[in-house]
Amino acid sequence: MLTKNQIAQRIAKEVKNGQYINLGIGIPTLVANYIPDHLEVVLQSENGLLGIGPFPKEEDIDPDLINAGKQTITMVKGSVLFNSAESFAMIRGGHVHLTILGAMEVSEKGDIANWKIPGKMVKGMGGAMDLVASAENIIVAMQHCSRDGQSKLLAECSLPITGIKCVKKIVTDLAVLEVDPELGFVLKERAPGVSVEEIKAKTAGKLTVEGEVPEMVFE
Amino acid sequence: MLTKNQIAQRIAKEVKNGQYINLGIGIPTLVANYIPDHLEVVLQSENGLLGIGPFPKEEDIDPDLINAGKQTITMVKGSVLFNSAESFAMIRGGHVHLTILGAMEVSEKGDIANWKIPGKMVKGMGGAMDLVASAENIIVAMQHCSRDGQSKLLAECSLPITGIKCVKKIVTDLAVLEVDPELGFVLKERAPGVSVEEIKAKTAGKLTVEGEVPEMVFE
Amino acid sequence: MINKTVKDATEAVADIPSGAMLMMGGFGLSGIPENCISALLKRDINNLTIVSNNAGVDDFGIGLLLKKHMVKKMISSYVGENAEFERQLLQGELEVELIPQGTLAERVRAGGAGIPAFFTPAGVGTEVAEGKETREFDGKVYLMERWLKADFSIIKAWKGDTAGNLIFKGTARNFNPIMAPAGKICIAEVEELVEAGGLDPNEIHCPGIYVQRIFQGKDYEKRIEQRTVSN
Amino acid sequence: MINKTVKDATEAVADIPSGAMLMMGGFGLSGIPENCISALLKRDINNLTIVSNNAGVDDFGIGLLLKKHMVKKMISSYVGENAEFERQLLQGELEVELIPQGTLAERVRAGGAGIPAFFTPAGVGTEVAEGKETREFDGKVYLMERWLKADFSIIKAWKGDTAGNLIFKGTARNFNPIMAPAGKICIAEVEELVEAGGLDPNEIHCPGIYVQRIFQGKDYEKRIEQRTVSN
Repeated sequence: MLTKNQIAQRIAKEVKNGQYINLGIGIPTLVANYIPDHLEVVLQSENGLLGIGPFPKEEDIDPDLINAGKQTITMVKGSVLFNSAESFAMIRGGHVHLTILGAMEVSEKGDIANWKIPGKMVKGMGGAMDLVASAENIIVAMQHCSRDGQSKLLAECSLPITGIKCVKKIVTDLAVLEVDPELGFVLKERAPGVSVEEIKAKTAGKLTVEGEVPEMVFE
Repeated sequence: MLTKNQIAQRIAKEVKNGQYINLGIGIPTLVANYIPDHLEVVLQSENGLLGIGPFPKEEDIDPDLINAGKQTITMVKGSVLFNSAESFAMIRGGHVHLTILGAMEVSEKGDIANWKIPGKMVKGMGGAMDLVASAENIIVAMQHCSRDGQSKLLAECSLPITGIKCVKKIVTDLAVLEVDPELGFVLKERAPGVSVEEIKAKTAGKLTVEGEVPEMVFE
Repeated sequence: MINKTVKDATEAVADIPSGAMLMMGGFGLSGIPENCISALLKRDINNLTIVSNNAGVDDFGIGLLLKKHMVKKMISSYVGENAEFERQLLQGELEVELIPQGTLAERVRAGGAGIPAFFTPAGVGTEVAEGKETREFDGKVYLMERWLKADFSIIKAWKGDTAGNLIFKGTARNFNPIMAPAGKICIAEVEELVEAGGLDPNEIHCPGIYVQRIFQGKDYEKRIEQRTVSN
Repeated sequence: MINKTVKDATEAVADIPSGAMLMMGGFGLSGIPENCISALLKRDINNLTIVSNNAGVDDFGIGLLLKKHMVKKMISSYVGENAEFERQLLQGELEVELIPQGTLAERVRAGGAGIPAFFTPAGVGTEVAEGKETREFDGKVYLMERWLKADFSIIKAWKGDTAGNLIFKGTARNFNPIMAPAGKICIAEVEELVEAGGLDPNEIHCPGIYVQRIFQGKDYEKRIEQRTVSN
């Protein structure tokens, strides 16, 4: 089983040179730590910045410079600032190539649920609905099962959904899966030491296994 | 009968303190010369400037600073530059209080025709359709009759129209008229030496004359 | 040039009535109109509807207005960590309307730009789409969303001039410039107010035509929600 | 930071095919991509559709492309004084689609912003409305207009950096920044190209994410259409 950092590390392999990327809160934020130095990519913060840098040193903290998670940040060379309408014009217009975000549930059609649990206080969808409706490539970082062992990869989402038919790839603690309109979840890689049988058992939605499924390799 | 400069001078009396104003090409441009110094107004140029200043001195000409008539201009203190989408957001959103423009014909309902003559080369409507559909107050500067003596204040426009039910006031070489949905053209003032009878004779659309019609006064 | 200056926050918000629809700039606690919020707290008004991406925290920002029960309804994309907000919501003392952040930004932009409705893909197939018209363009389904306007928009900038032109700093820009034209009256508080002509016309983020009142604020706290540092 | 630099105009426009849909920035002759127009003139392509507010003059700007019969269709708001343009139009050699300037700007903006359609009051009741859906919102009638996108948008800025960030000068800004995101490929020529980091992130008018190719142009003529002076 992968740790959260290993999930992030595996997702980082999906990043291509020259991409503009939006990273959600949680595991997706960790992906930034694993993007190889030779790749030139730009991270977008939907509150109005392209070119997120590392967290600031104590003496460089600026309350007027935060990311979408409200954390203090810095800018890199070539950064640009803009307003919220421009930021989502960028997202909606398909200019951000890759969105990586967390999920509570994903369906075999690629629907995603990650914003609301009935009966619990609803905090809001923030920019998630815009992001999943717009990006050409959406990768989800999530745990394969809930704490009580229920699969989160379902035939249909049971929770209120954030977007339909949008998730292209899922990296969980157990596996890498692609979403295909016909084949459902297509198993591409197994976490080290995790069997195809275990993944089958823990995937409630339609799972397609084609040929040998390789184990993930971490350098 | 008023000269073009007198038409402009009369229209300038309609300008109120604190207004943002768009002046069309031709007589409307001349209005700027007659706005009293004690009024603070801002002139918008729809190609992307608020705060048009006078024409530049020869040595200050900047090809990157023109008005919507493509004339070289200057800026005043407090000017601001913006792109074309922002400029028309400003116009469409009703932030420009007053639009003054020329017309070929105006109807008694306030329709305006000023962009196209069938059979002649069509140059385009530029920003006129956006302006007349948006501004809360639209004043037209025009000649009362065509060169061959035909009235240009009609029951219905004969030319392709630029906008419907939008003109609030008209200043011609003969008269000042308001447009009322019920009363049609309402005669408010006569040019010096011009009789009500002459204006009646030269207005083809419905004309309403209420009580004494004063002569315009020029200081 | 038209002068938009008012004395201070007290004068700027003096005529906001109970029941008013307000837009307030800021993302989290960054770029919020701190002076106007303080001045509003001293007014005896309530039943406000507030459009703001977030709802502040318990003891800062819009959270202070909530605590004083001045707010009837929040229109936001994310209401975050705010215990009093949650209590009022569960007690039925407060209404909340949640809108995808990009849709919120575009509805505000449309309100200022004279666009009564537009189509967006955000929220298609979700409960956000309930009761809304959907329509297919070029093979993709979109929702129709309406413009959003307010009686007052209350925003905060870094620098401003007496003509109302504004420059923002960093990510404190966020919703501030787009809310300016969406309010019938826009009140802008700035850290530094200069004479008209004191800002480069080419560097202005929000044209003064959208701003009706401007003043130089004071004592900015600029509270940080998530102080994160690297070593 | 991603580097968008290409060598020159020749390289930048090398793959534009016949029949392509192009957007070209500028208002009149102000802010037009002079270097790219020169490079296009050397290409053996035709049947172009060009979206541009104006069509240049007989011997400068887009007028040069018209003269070489490279253009099949112009989509503009005002085609001004251009004798060759008029001749081709009357001979049926050229199509022209005239669009209200604000609608043109908003359609371009919508194309870049992922908004497939929106409503505007401009053109209601006129021949511009023919064949278009009209709809009443809050008692006023509006037309539905569609987004406008292009294969290539070709724009001109004052300063740019290698990441594609752009700053414009004066009213030469006009349609340039809004066309950038509406083209699948945006080519930007700039008077001065600096390294990423050489521009203030707070002063950029067009974010580099919208620009795929950038180069420093040369020999700008910046012809003036109406040289007007005061005494």
